Amino acid sequence: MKVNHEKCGYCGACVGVCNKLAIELVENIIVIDTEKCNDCKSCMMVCPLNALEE
Amino acid sequence: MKVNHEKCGYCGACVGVCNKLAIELVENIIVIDTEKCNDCKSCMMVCPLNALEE
Amino acid sequence: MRELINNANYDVVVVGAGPGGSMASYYASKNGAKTLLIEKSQEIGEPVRCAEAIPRLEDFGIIPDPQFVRNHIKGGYLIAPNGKKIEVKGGKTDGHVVERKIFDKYLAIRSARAGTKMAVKSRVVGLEHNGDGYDVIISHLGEEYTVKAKIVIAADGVESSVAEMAGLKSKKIPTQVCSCAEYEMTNVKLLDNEMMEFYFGDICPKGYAWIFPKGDTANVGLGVIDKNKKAIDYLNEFIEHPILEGRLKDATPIEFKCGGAPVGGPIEKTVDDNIMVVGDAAGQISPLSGGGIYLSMSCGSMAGEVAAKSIKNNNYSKDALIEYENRWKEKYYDILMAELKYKNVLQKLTENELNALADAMDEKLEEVDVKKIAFKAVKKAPSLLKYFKEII
Amino acid sequence: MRELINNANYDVVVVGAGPGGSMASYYASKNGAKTLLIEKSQEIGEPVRCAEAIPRLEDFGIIPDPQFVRNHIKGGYLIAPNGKKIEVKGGKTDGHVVERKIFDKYLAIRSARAGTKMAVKSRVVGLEHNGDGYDVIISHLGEEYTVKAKIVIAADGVESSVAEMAGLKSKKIPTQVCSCAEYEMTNVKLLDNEMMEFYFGDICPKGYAWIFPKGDTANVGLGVIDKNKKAIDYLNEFIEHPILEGRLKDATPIEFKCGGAPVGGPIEKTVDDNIMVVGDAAGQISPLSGGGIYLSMSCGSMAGEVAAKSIKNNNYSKDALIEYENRWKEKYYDILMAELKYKNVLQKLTENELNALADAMDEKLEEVDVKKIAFKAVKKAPSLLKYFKEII
Repeated sequence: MKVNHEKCGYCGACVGVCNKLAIELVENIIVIDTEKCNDCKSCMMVCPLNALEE
Repeated sequence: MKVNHEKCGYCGACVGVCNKLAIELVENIIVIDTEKCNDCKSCMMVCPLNALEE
Repeated sequence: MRELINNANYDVVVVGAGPGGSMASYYASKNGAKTLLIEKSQEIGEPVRCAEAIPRLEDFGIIPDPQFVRNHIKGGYLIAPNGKKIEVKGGKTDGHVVERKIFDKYLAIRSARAGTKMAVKSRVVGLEHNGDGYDVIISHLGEEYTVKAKIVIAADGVESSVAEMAGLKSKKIPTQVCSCAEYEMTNVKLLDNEMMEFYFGDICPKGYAWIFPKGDTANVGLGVIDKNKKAIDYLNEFIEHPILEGRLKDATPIEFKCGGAPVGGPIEKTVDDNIMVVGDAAGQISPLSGGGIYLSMSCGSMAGEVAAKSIKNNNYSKDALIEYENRWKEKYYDILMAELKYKNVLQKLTENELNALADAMDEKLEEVDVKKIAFKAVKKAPSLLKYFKEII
Repeated sequence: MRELINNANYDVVVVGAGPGGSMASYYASKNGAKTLLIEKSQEIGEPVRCAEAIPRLEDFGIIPDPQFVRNHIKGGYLIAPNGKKIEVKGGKTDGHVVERKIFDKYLAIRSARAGTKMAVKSRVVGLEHNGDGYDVIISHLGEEYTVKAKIVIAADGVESSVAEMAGLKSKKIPTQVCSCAEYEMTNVKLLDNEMMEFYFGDICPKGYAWIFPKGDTANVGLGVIDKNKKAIDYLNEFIEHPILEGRLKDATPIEFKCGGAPVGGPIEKTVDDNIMVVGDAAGQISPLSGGGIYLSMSCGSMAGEVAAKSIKNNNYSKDALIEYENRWKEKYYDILMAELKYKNVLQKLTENELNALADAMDEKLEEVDVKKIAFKAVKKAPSLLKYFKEII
């Protein structure tokens, strides 16, 4: 997964559903650790703004 | 030049001294267009937090 | 500031300066514990991710102050897809709409004045049990620091990373997280300047849309659970929806907010040796309304008190901290589980069924007694029985 | 919200919802122009980059409101490296310390209530002259939109990109930008709850450090011009400096702010066909104090009035808009240029010379008359003549 920062509202909803701890909200920037990510797409589902992309 | 987002306070001081228009503050994220940047280091000088690195 | 986090020792380290964290640190400090409150943003309360309504601040000994209170609220309208309005007033519906970024900041200042030290622009990146407590690894301006804590209180909101780092299961299931988007708008024509508006139906599947009066503005937003369409798209449709009868025609946005509300009920374990979990991270949020500020503040207060007591007794084991879990569960667990059940029923209803339910209800209610409503509804519209039999 | 920016036409498009932009759009709307105010952040006033002191709000017909006013200010202490304090009271030193994020939001709401439409989380990424005005290219949630404007008002602050896109030289010289860093702290022991404190000397080369009372908190910060050491490092030293006599010993940060103050004087050209520049972008900021809110609001008001007048007269050429430049220059140009001269002198003084200057000054001043002070100082310490001869 990756983040489109132009669409992101940095709310952290995606962080809350990532049980691989692959997403972090670094102050106002969503950062995804692609090593930890298992492409489960949970983050995509809860994003209010469609900011997460494959 | 590049930005260390962990150090950045996204104040835009660096944007204001870049007469190549190579730096943009995209909401809370400093983005540098390395094509336009001529490495003049003006941005480094005005940064209050040492967030700009070569 | 660095000396606050550079190899310092604390009794209690609270992670996250939202209402839950600030209340926890307030009571920990007030009762004598050496407390650090860590906030990753450089400004407390940023970004705002909330509809900003709070019931009965007075319960916490907090005087509604014009610096953060924007509107008094005396009730709400529940509005069915067919436009039928149910007016609810009194009791729990009484409260305020606040400016969250200032409210949160106020609570943090209140905690600091009680003795809490505070690290801002500081992010917890690791948690390591050291036998006697936790080493909390903090990133601040690109440098890593470590503080020692006898007790960690995880109040990091929907992100829920801190408790998970400590081995408690706090991450949420995506189908149990409401995606919210909201414009704060001015020039909104409200139904009533002191009443909240709640809209149900296909405009917002498995959630609801709201308009909350906020002084010179109004929060116009919604929370939805849907795999295919995004909250922002539902929101842009809602503000032009005929059910609003053009009341937003002249409105313009002033602010945009979004967020995820973990409405799946509380997590299983909220304490372990040297750690407690409060607020959204613990799922202490109404599954029905998505309201969480009151609960976070209440449970946060309990966690702070139990933390200080444990420090005094020199016992920070799970056995000591379980008092926190017992206390909050005694007060809120049954309510949360009942609301969870009601929510699951409500989410199944079609627009026709929602209309039938609304038509079965009185136009004015003093309080929402779900059992009574369900009973009356089934009497008028027996087809609803299949959903409500569990409730009745 | 998208329909506000999707191929829409406006008389006036203001870029940036700071105090300058919101005042400009307020007066443009109030005087009949169809106006759009564009703000790139999802929340107005974020991030805060300011020490938050404003003189005489009443000049703008704005009532100091508890939602944004945190402290009344009746003056300040200028503090020399040797600790000598000069008390300045009355006149321009009278004012308020505000909560900037709420003050800015208040001004934007005020403008919206006067008719301004507003696009938030919307960033100007291009400006193209179309013969009759500008095509303003806007990025919102990853999509590009274009609006047409007869007049663009560039109020994008220190970033100064919008005017530069239009061919006006608005970018700043780095040696003329003050790097600022600030903690908002609680539990600060102030000299006086209604007095600002200004510290000069090597603790903050070519700038100054400040402590501003802010109700339950205080803004503790500084602005510096230095190639070798960063504002944040100066700040961390300042809060432990002996000159503060331990008054910050129990203080804890609540918020962190930083920013760049363009103190090099106004830019050369602030108007061109179909465009005006206001506020920090135009260098409308005191070179001596770094204060810019009052100037931005005042010049922004003029720009808004001239914009509306030009729309009425159907003439948006440079010849029409030059009225704005004439008006603001008549009111502020000489003051700004004099302050620039004073600043350049002040920046050259060593700590010993600053001490000599302070010792030559009365301990209480009703207003800062630089010529009189310079004259007295040279009489007492003739070695200062080499700096002050230009001023006297």
